[in-house]
Amino acid sequence: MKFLYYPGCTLKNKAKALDIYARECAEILGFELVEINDFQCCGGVFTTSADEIATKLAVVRALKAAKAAGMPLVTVCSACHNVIKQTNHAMQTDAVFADRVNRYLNDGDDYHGETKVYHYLEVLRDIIGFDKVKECVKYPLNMNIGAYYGCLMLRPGSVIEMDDAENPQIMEQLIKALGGRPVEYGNRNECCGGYVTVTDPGFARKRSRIIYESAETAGAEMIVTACPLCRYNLIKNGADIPVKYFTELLSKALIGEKE
Amino acid sequence: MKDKNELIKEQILYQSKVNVRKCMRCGKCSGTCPAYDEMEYHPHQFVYMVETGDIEPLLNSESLYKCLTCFACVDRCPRGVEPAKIVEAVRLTVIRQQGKNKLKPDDIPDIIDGEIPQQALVSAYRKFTK
Amino acid sequence: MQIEEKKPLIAAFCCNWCSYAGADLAGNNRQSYPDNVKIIRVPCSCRVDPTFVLRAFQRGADGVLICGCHPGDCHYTTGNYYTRRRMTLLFSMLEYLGIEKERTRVEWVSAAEGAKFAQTVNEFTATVAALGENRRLEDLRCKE
Amino acid sequence: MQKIGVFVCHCGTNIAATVDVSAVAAALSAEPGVVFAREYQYMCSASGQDLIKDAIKEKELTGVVICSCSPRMHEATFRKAAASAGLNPYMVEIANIREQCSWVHKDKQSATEKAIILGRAAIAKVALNTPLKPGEIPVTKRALVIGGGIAGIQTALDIADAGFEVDIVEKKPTIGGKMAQLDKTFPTLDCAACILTPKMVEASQNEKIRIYSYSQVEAVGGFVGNFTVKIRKKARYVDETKCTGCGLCTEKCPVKNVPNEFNLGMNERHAVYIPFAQAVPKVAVIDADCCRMLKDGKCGLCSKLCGAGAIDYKQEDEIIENKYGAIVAATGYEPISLDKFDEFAYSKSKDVITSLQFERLMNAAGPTGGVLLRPSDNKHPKTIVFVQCVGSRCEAHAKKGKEYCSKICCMYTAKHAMLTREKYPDTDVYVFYIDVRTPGKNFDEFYRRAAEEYGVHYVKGMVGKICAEGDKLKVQASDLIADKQLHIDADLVVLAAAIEPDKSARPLATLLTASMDTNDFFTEAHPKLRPVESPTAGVFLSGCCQGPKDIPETVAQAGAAASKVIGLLCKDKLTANPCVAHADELMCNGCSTCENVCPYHAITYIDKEFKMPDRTVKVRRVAQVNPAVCQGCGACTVACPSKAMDLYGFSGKQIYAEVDAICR
Repeated sequence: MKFLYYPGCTLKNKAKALDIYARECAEILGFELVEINDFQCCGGVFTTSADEIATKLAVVRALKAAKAAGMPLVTVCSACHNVIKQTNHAMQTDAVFADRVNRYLNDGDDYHGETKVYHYLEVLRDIIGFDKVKECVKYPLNMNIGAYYGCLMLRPGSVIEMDDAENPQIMEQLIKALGGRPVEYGNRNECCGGYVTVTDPGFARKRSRIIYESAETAGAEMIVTACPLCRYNLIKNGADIPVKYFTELLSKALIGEKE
Repeated sequence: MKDKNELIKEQILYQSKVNVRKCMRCGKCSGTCPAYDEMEYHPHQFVYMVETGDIEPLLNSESLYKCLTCFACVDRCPRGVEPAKIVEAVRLTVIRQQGKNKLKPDDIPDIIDGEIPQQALVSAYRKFTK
Repeated sequence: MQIEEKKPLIAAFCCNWCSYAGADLAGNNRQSYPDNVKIIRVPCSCRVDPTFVLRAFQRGADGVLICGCHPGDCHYTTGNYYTRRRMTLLFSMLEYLGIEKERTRVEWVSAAEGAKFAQTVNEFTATVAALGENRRLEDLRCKE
Repeated sequence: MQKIGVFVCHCGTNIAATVDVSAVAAALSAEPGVVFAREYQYMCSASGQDLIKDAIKEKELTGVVICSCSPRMHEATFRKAAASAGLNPYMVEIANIREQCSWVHKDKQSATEKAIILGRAAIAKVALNTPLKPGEIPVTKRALVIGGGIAGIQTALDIADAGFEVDIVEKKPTIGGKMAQLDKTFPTLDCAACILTPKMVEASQNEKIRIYSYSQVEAVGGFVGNFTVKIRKKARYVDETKCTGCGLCTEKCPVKNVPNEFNLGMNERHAVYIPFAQAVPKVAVIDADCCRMLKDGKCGLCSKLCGAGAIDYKQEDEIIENKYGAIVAATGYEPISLDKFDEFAYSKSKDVITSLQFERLMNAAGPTGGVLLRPSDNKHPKTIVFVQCVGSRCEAHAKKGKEYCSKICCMYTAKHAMLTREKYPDTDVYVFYIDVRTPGKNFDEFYRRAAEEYGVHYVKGMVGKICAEGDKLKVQASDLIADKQLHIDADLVVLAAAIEPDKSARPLATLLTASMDTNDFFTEAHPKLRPVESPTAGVFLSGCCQGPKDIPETVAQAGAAASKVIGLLCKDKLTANPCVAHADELMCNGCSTCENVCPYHAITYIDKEFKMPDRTVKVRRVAQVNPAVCQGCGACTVACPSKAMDLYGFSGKQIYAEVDAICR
């Protein structure tokens, strides 16, 4: 199966690990990621204001590219995923917004949210199946791993619809499939401080500490995330255990550790 | 003639698409907010103050820049009020004015530490700058 | 006694359980409305046959109002749903015949909504009055 | 030849002040068919009625029109008067010239004109009236109560007390319902079992009451006075007549890890069990899903042990059919599922429990023997947080929760908080509330006592997030008065879950053709004036199936429902409403349209022989209305494509005549 792949700006740069491993593992698991031509940055956050049109056009272009290619759009980064899903939802449900966007782009092909958007994890769960993932594991992880969802991956729950926003299981299922022991801790779906780290690093430090301490108390030996910013915040603000991308984990279990 | 306050309120309600009258003042948004202790005005107060038209203090408050847009309040509100969208609309009211950008290009070099992901800068720019 | 025809002339069908009681309540509370409106009591709004509405227009009514219980509150459980569907069809046909859709209305009035009944009648009468007399279906052969 | 009499009422000055009554009488006397017209000060008074009666007799009237107040007021009065004078009561029509004329118009001239027009419409209608004879329906003198909680038990006891037979159908193996699970009751703090179990025993010993436990209503046919109900008595694999309730089997059964539903899963029971010590009937039941004998055919220990020989692995479900005159729905409530409230860590921590679970933890017969120990580690909780309105008062379209207030939570939470502080004074108790709602006798005093005398910390605000960390529950909440975010390390969290109608209520409503609101609570016939009757004749409502309510309210409503049932069963015959639909068999084309729109299933089709003009006999399918079931809504009359269906009392011709009179 082929997917149009939207890596996003960070994955081309600071979060290359997230990107490279995602591609390698897709090959092993039998699906193809076709990188989108000339993608533009999603903006990192979805602006909720009804009159913000221009900030969402880049994402609509990517969605339209997938529609034109006849493929679902897949993302790996939590932020891209959040922005793309929210924009797609707005194009589906908000006629005024969709109309304004379509007039703006004005390229003869109106878009109303026809593209199906997947997070890489959703592809693993809903299309490949965690059973298949489990079969491909060569190096079971055999450790206590705390999944960290943060906020972008789950909320707003009624729009993202990836998992139960208050009791998500998708990363725990992945960890199990990879031979690890998932550790559920209370703050796994709370915010790390996000972009506020730019303007108020002290506040981000407080938030991040709450998250990793919660994971460590619960017995996690490693934290796994899909968000470059979460990872940055947790590491920078003193996490005592490794913080990895889920694709790194996937690669470690399927391909093994590279030196 | 509507006074300036009323116009701002109208614009905030339009931008956020929030019906502030649905709020039943339970305070769950503020109970769940991770930025509570950093804020001078809290999510439930944003909703209430916009409803009553007491918006001036919000416009001048640092609280606008503490909201993480983590949507915990949006998902957990029993009345579907979506306080985060109100906070965002109030913030936009401020930063769309000339010279009111919270984050300025000159601030950036000090922030870059070699590790910070692009995502952080892009997001912060989008939230704090117009 | 010779009675001059009251114009506009409006016939109202009210269901016995909600709207007729609502009209009674408007009376109890002395909430006045124009005397152009005459009420015919029916057990349920779903007793209103489309031909009753046609007959009224044919005989010179300028507007027809049908009131029933709120959806979900019908004394007979589902009667007002029938009304809603039947009248939607009828009204669009009447509009096709040239009877403005403002001359017909279905309104849900509960037994507790006397004020709503009076308000509805006031609004409806004003709307119909503004449209002027209805001549479309008036069949002079049926008149004395 | 019509001889119509017209009677115009002054109603003191209520009508006469705005309507020129003599002008009305004069104008109407000139209408075709009118032979008599009079005005009088008070038509409804004895002398007013005499005036009508005398005129009927003297003028041999065939129809009567009374221009007066609303027919909803005095139609019955005037019909009775006409009947006593020998006129069919359905030959009376009322022109409403008070509520719909004199009271809403000010100008005397135009009000008088409108009154005349309304009078004409009534005259035109009455000229087409036909004498109607209400049918009579016999009444089966037995009532059915569906649900054996406090509502059902009380209703049954009250009906039996009046001398009527009554059956209780309860889906669980024992009656008692939710109240049997409660520890103490507010605001008096008397023990729930102490006041409930005597009633359960009384019900079981009353010779007028039959209890079908572990049973469900399967089908309902018939109508008021004559319901036929099929009851499925589920196999309990224990012969009720032989079992002595000794409990030996329930102790020795080797399957002992089944979650105990009576204690809400907080301890375990055996595959053969008696739900609780005071169960009625006190008879064991085998859980077929867990019993080894029933599953694999291996074991049979209970059968060997039972001295009474009551165990019967071959027992099957039994269908019982009974006739009833009245049915009472008393299906009760259920706390909502809290799966969607994991911001409170409900499915993550055993120590986040519902209020009903807390009742069991406090109860002497509960899983901890009445010692307050938290489920995870059986330790005494030192800090307890109660969260109110969990799933109540949510937005209508919210994906979780209910829009309404569950009504009982404020009070039981105050009770829990108070009892905790009384038994364990060293415990810190917090109650997070949005509003404390205590309208009830001695209710607010009770809540204030919890706060003032027992030192319960009432915090105005809502809990936003709970994380289970180590052996603590980290509670994050807002304190709106202090304008602070609170962080409390709690040992136990109790969620006041919203209540919703029992799941069995919706299918039951369909069987009963009783209406429900959007929340699946039964709708009452009138929200204020007929609160215990369903709009469906012969179906009555008791307890929480109609809306959230506490025990005293439930008992009051149970009594009210019983009195309505008794009122019905006292009658030997019921008078049916004669204004029902009827089909003209010659016009009917057998299309079934009417059958499909009828909400009461009052229309059936029969094959009927018709003699044709050529002397052949043709069998045609025609509609037949059961006048005892038809409620006279008229949906079928309008739906009928061949106009074969008409409604007595509101026939097409009569309404045309009214329209014509108004538009004349």
